[in-house]
Amino acid sequence: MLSSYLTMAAILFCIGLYGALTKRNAVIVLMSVELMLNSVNLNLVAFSKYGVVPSLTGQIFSLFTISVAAAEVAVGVAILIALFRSRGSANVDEFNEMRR
Amino acid sequence: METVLSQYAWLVPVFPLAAFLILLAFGRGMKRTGPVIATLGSLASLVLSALVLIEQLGGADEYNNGFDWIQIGGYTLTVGFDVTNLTALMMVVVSLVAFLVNVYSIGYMKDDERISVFFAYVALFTCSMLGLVIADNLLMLYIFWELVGLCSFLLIGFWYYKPEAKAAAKKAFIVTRVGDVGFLIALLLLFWYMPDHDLSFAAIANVFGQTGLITEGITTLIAILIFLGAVGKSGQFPLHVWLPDAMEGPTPISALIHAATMVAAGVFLVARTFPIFEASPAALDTVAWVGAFTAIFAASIAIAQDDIKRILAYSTVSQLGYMMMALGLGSVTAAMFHLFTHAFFKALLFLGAGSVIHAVHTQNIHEMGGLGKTMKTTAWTFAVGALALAGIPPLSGFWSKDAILAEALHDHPALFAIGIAAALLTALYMSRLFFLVFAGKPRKGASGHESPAVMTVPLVVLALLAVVAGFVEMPFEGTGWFGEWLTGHAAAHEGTALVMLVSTAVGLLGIYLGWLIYVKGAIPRDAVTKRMPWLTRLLERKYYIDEIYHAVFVVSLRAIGRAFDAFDRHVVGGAVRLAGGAAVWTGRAATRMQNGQLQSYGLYAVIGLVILAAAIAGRRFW
Amino acid sequence: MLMTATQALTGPDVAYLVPEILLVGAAIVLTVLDLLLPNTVRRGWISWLTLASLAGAAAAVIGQFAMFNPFDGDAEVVSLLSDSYRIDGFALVMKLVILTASMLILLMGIRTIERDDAIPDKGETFTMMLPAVTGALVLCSTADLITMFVGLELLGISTYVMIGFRKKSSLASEAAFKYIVIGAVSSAIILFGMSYLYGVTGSTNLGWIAWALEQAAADYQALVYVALFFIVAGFAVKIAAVPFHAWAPDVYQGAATPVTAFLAVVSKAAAFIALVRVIFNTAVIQTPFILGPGVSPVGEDVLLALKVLAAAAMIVGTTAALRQKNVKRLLALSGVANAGYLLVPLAIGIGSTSTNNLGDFAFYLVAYLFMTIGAFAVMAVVGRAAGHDELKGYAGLYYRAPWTAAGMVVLLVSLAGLPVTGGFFGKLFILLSAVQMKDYWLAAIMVVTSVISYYFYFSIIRQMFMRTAETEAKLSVPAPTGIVAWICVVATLALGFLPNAFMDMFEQAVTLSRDIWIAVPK
Amino acid sequence: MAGSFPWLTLLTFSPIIGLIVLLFLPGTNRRALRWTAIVTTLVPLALSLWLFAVHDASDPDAFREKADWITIALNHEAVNIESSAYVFQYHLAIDGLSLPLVVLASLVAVMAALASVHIKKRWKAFYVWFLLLETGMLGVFLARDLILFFLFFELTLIALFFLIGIWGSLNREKAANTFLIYNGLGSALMLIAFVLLIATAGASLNATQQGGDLVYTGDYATIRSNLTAENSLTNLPGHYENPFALSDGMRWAIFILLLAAFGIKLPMLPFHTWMLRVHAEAPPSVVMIHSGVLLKMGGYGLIRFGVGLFPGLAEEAAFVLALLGAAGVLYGAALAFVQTEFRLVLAYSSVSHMGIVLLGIASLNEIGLQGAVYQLVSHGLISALLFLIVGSLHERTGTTELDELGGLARPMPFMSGMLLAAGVASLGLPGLSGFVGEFLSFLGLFETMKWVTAIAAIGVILAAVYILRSVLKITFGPQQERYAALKDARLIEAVPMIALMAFIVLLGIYPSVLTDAMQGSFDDIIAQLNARMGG
Repeated sequence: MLSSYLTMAAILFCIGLYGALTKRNAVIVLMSVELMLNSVNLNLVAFSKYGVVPSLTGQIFSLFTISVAAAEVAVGVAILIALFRSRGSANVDEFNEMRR
Repeated sequence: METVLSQYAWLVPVFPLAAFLILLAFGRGMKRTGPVIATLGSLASLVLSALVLIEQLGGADEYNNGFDWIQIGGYTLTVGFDVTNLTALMMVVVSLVAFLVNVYSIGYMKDDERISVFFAYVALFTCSMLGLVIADNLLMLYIFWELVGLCSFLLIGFWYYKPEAKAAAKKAFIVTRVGDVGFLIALLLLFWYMPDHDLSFAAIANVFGQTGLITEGITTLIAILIFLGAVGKSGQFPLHVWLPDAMEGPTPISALIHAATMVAAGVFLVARTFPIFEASPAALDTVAWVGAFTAIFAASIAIAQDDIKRILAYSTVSQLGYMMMALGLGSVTAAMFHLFTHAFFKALLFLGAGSVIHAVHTQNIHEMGGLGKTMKTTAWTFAVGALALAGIPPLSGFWSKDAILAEALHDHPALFAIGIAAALLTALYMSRLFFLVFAGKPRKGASGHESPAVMTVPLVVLALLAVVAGFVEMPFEGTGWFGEWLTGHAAAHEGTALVMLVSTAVGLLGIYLGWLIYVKGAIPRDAVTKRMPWLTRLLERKYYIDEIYHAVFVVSLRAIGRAFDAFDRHVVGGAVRLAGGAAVWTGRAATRMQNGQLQSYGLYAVIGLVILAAAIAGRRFW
Repeated sequence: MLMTATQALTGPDVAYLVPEILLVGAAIVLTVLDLLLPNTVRRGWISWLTLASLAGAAAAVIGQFAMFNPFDGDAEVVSLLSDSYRIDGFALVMKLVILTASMLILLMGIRTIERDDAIPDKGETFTMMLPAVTGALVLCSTADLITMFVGLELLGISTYVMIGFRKKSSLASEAAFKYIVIGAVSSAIILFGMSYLYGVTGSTNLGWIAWALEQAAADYQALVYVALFFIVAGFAVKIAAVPFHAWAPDVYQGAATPVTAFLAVVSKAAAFIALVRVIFNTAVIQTPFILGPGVSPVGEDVLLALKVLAAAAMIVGTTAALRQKNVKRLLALSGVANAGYLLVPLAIGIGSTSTNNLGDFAFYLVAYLFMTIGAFAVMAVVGRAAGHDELKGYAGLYYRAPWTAAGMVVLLVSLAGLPVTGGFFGKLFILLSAVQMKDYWLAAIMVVTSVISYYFYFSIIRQMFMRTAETEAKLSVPAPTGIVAWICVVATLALGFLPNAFMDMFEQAVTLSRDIWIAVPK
Repeated sequence: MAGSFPWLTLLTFSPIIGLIVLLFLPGTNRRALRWTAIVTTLVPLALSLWLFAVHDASDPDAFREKADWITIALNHEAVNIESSAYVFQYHLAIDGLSLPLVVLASLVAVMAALASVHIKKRWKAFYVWFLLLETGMLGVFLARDLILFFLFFELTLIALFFLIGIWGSLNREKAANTFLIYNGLGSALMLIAFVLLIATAGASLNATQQGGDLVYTGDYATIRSNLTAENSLTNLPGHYENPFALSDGMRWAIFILLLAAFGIKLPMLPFHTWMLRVHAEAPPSVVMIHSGVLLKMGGYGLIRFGVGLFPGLAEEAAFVLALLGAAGVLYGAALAFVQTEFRLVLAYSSVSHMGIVLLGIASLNEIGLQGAVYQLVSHGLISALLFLIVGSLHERTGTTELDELGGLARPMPFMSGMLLAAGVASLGLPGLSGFVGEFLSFLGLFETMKWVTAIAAIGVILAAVYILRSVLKITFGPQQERYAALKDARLIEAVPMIALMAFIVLLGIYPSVLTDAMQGSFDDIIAQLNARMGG
C-alpha cells in the first residue's frame, strides 16, 4: 500500500523535475516546481497514515508545504512579470544575459 | 747555530703586500712615487731574504711557525711558514728577480698612464709568490698558488683594451684553473688520508717517507693530481697553451712571472711534495716523460715562431720540461739547480727582448736586425743569456742542464737522448733568434737606440748572475756543495765528462747551424719549408693544439650549455607552465558550465546528485 | 499512533523568542508605514529604523546569554514549542554572527541602495531584510524539520524579493528568476529528503530522528540514503557547493551589491548552520563507542559525500575564478571555494582526539563574514565610481583612495589565506583538524587551491597598486560604507593576531553533547 | 648580560618602528625618506653585530625570548582527555646557525637601502615594503616556533611581491606573479609539513587523574625532542589508540615536503625557473636582498628543519641530495656560460653556488654543514655586491645585455675593478670568502662521497669560465664611444661596495670569525647521526 504511494510520489517528483529542467515556458517551469512540492506532500501524507510509526506530524508538515509553495509561486510569478516587462518574452532559454 | 732572522721570514712577503696596499689606496695620485714604493718593498724583501739565506748557509736549523686558520670540531686547518734551505733559496731568487724587474719597469712602463696600477699588481704578485714559497703546508701553498694565478691574469690583461690581451688573460686563468682543480682534489684526498689531517710538508715527508701508511694506489693518485696542478702552472704539455699567449702582457711581466718565478712554481711544488712522488714510481715516470716530451715538443715549436717573445715563451716551456724531467728522474737537486740558473738567464733574455721591443716597437724578429750595433749592452747581455740557455760552458745554463742530462744518462738513456735533441733545438732557435735580431743589417729601417740605464743595469746584473750562477754546483770533486746543502745529496756525476762533451758539442752545433742559415746563408732558410711545407706549417700552427682544444672543449661546452638552455626553457619551464595550464584549463571547463541557462544549472545539480549517490551509496549495494 | 504532547507557549518562552518577534513586528510596521506614507516623504529613515530593529534583536540575543548562560556547563538547554525550537549555545552564538553580518551589510547598503537608480522604492528593500534575517535566526535554533523548512523558505523567499526589487535592471530580474527557480527546486529536493526521513523515523524532531535513525538505517537503508543524500544535495545548492553552484555567479552579478553580500554571507551561513544541525544529528551521531563520538555507517557515506563536495567546491571555485574579470562573479566563485573550506570541518567527522569541528567551522565562518563583507563594501564603492564591476575598475585605486586600497589588501590577503589574518588561522585550524583525522588528500587540496587562489586575489591587488587609473580623481567613500569596510579590516586583523579570543569563547559556549546533539524529547 | 630586555624583539621589529616614522613623512621628500630608511636599517645591523660579539654557544638561552602567543582551548569532549589546546608561541632565539644569517640579513639590508638611490618613483611605499621585508627575513632566522616561522616567511613573500611588481622593470607583474605562485606553492608544502608535525610530534600528553591534558604545540624544540626521544608518543608503534604516531612513510613524506619547500626557495634543481625572472625583472636593490638573503632562507630551512628534525632520513637521502647539488653546480654553470643577459648569468651562477650549499648539507658532517652555512653567507655578500654593481651599471648604461656592454674599465675604473673583484670572489678565489665556503663544503662531502665531490669540483673550472667570460666582456675590450662619458661610482654607491668587499675579504682571510661562532651548533645533529650509527 505505502509503496504504491511512494512510487506515485516519486514519479510525480521526476515529472516535475523533468518539466522544470526542460520546458521553455517560464510559467510551466514554475508549475513543474509546484508538482515537485506536491509529490512531497503525497509522501508526507502517505507516511503519516501508513508509515512505520504513523503520526499527525506528516499532515501538519504538508500543510506548511502547501502554504509555502503558494507563497513561492506568487513571488515567482511576480518576478516573472517584471522580467517579462524588460525582455518581452517568457522563454527561459532567453534569460541568459549573464553568463561565463 | 740558532735561528734569529729566520723567525722574521714571514715579513718577507709582508713588505710587498704593504706596498700593494699603499698603492691600492693612494695609487691614482702618485704616478712618480708609486713605482718607487713598490721597488723599495721588493728591495726590503730582497735584503731580508738574503740575510735569511746567509743564515741558512751558515747552517741554521730549519724554522717553522704558524697558527690555526680554521678550527671545526676536531679538525684544524693551519697557516704558517717554514724556513728551509730550499725555501730560503727560492725566496732570494724570487725577490731578486722581482726587485730587478721593478727597477727595469720604472723605465719600461714610464709612459703608461696606469703605471701605479701596474706596480700595485707586481707588488701583489711578489707578495703572493713569496708567500707560496714560505708556505709550510699544502693548503696555504694552494691559496697563494691561486693568488699568483690571479696576478698573472691581471698582468697579462693589463692592457685590457687589447682584445688579444683580454683573450690571453682569460685563457691563462682558465687553463691553469684546470690544473688547479687537480691540485684541489689532491688536497682533499690528502686531508682525509693523512693521519690527524695534517697537511704540513713536514708531516707529508715523514708519512710518505715510511711505506705502508698510505696505499700505493692512493699515493700515485695524489701525486698525479698534484702534478696536474704543476702541469697547469708550469705550462707542461698538454696545458702549455696559455703560456705563449701570456706574452700579451708587458714584457717585464713575462720576465718575472712567465719566465723566472710563477711558472717555476710547478717545479717548486713537485719538489716540495717530492716524498709523495718518491713513494710512487709510476708518478715519477709520468713526471719524467711529460717533462721530456714537453722539452722537445716546445723546442720544436720555438724554431718556427717569428714573435721574439713567443720564441722565448716556448723556450721557457721547454726548459721547464727539463726541470720536470729532472724531478721525474728523482733529482730534486738538478731540477732546483736548473730552476735557479734558468730564473736568471731567462729573465735576462726577456728583459733584453723587452729592451729591443722598447726600441723598435715590434715583436717580429724578421722586422729587426742589425741591432747589435746600436744597442750594445742589450746585445751583449742578450748574447750571454742566449749562450747560457744554449748550454755553452762555462755559463750557468751549461752546468745545470748538464746535471740533468747526467741524471738522465745515469738511469734513463732514452730520456737522455730526448734531452740532447732538445738541447740541439734550443741552441738552434736561440742562435736563429739572436742572429736575426742583432746580426745582419737593419730591415725596415728599424734601427733601435739603446735603452736608459734604469733598464740596462738590471740586464747587466742578470748577465753576471747568468755567468756565475752555475758555479755553485759543478760536477767536480768538492764543488757539489749546493746539492748537499739543498737536498742532502749531490747530483749524479757519473760519466759527466761524456755528458759535458756531448752537450757542448750539440750546443755548438746548433749555433753553427744557426750561423750557417741566418748569417752566412750557406743553407737557404726555406730549405725545410720547400721540402716539407706541412712540417713548417705544423710547427707554425703549434701542432694545432689550440684549434683542437677550441673544438673539443669550448665548442662542446657551448653546445652543452645551449642544450641545457633549451632543456631549461622547454622541459623544466614547460613542466611549470603545464602545471599552471592544468589549473587554467580546469577553470575554462568550469567557466564553460556558466552558459547562463538556469535549466542547465539545474541539470548539473541533478546529475551531480545522481553521480554522488551512485558512486558512494552504490558501493554498499554493489 | 505516536503523539508528542503539544506544549503551550508560556511567558518565559516568549522572552526567548523576542528577537524573532521583534524582527517580524518591525518588518510589518515598517512595511505598513512605507505603504501609508505619501511618496513625497523621503524613505531614508526606514533604513535606519531597520538597522535599529536589527540592533535591538542583537541586544535581545545578548540578553538571552544572561537568561540561558551557555558558558556555565550545567545550564539546561531551553526547548520550546514542543521541542521544535531550542535556545542553546550554538544557536545564540550563531544568531549573534547572523545579526552582526546583517547589520554590517545594512549599514554598508544604506548609501549604495539609495544611490541605485534601478531600485524604485528603496524602503522595501531594507524592510525585506527583516523577514530574511528572521528566517536565518529560525534556522539557527531549529530542532525540527518543519521549523527548519519554514525558516529556510522565509529566508529564501525574502531574498528572492530583495533581488527582484531592483526592478529597472533586467539583469536583476533575471537573477531573481534564476534564483527562485533553482531555490525552489532545491527546497523541493530537501523536502523530498525530509519526507523520507520522517517516513523512516516517524518524527520530524531531530533528536528523535538521531535516536531512531540507526534502527531505521538497518531496516530501510535505501530510503535513509535517499533521504540524507537529497537533504545534502538541497543544502549544497543553498551553500553553492559544486556542482550545485552554477546559479551563484549569475545571481550575485544581477543583485544589488548589498543584496549580493547578504546572499554571500547571511544566506550561506544560515544554510550552513542548518546543515550542521542535520549532519550532527544524522551522520555524526553520539555513539556509546569506546572512543566516544563517532559516525554511523550510513553517516560515513554521507560524510564521504560531503568531503567530495568540499573538494569539488574548492577546486572548481578557485580554478573557475582564475580567468574571471568581473569582480562580483569572482567573489561569487571565491564564495564557492570558501563553501568548500567550510564544508571540511563538517565532513571530516570527529575522532578520539579531534572534536573541534564546530570551533574550526565557526571561526572560519566569522573570518569569512568579515573579509567578504569588507570586500563587498569596497566593491560597492569602486563599482559605483566605475559604473561597472569589471576588474579594470580597480586600476590605480591606490592613487585614488590609498587607505581603502590598503584596507582591501588586508581583506584580500585574508581571503587568500595568508598571515596574519583571520583567513589564515581559519584555514590553519581546519587544516589541523583534517590532518588529525588523517584526511590528507583533503588537506592537500585545501592548501593547493588556496595557493592557486593567490592568483586572482592578488590580481585585484595588482590592479590597485601596479596599474594607473584613467582618472586621478579622488574616490569619495560614503561614511557608512567606509566604516563597515574598516570594521571588517580591523576585525580580520584582530582575528589574525588574537585568534584565541573568539575560539575560547566559542569552545566554552558550545559543547557537542549539550548544544549540538539534540536530546530525545521526553 | 642579556638581562630581561627583549633584544631579539627589538632587533626583529626595529624596522617597523622606522616604518611608522616613514608613514608620517611627506611622500615627496625623497632625501628624508631615504635617510630615515637607511638609519632604520642601521639599528638591526648594530644589534646583530653586538649579538654576534657577545653570543657564546655554551649559553644558548642568553637571548631566548619565549611567550605563549596563541593558546586555544579545544573542545575536550573526546574520551580520556581532560583538556586539549593548541599552543603557538612567540619564541625567538639565536644560535650558531641563525646568528651569521641574521648578521648577513641586516648587513645586506643596509647596503640595499643605500643602493635604493636607483629607485625612481613612489619612494615612501618602496621603503615601507622594504622595511617590512627586512622584519620578515630577520624573523625567519630568529623564530623557533613553526607557526611564527611561517608567518615571517609569508611576510617576506607578500612584501617581495609588491617590491617586484611595482618597482621592477618591463615584465615586473609577470615576474611578481610567477614569484608569488611558485613560492606560495613552496610555503604551502611547508605548511602541510608543519601541520603534520604539529598534529603528531607537536602533541604532548600530560597524564592527570581524569585522563590527561593534550597540548599541540609548534615549538621547535618540543617537536625535535618528540621526534628523536625513544619513548615519545610519536615514536611509539602507531596502532589504533595512538593517533600521534608517525610511521616511517609519514616521516619520509614530511621530509620530502620540507625538502621541496625549501628546495624551491634555495633554489634546488629543478625548482629554479622562478628565480630567473625575479633576477631579471626586480629592481637591483631588491635583488640584492632576494639573492643575498631570501635564497638563504631555503638553505637555512633545509638545515634547521630538514636535517635538524630528520637527521636519519637526511642521511639516507644524502646521496640524492649530493647528486642534486652536483647537478645544480654543473647545470647552473653550463647555463650561465651561454646566457647573454648579465643578470641571468648571475641568476644561474646562484643556482650553481646553491648547489654547493646542498653538497655541504649532504655531507652531514660538521665541516660540510659549516661549509654550507659559510657558503650561504659568502654568496649572500658576493651576490649582493654583484647586484649592487649591476644596479649602478644599469643606471648608467641602461642595459645589462652582454653584447651591448664592453670596455667600461676606462670610463669607470673603480666599478670595473669592484666587478672584477666580486667576480673572482664568486669563482672561489682563495683569500676571498667564496673560497672558504666552497672548500669547506667540498672537504666535508669528500669524506663520504669522493666521486660526487670530484665531479662537482669541475664546476670550479666552469665558474671561472662563465664569470670571466661575462665580467671581462663588460669591463675589458676596446672602449665604446657611447659609454665614454659615463661617470664612475658616486660616494653613496662606493661606500656599500667597499663595505661589502671588506667583509668578503675579511671572511676570506680570517674565516674563524664565522666558524668559531658556528662552533658546536651542529653537535646535536652529529650526535644523533653517530647514535644512529651505533644503534
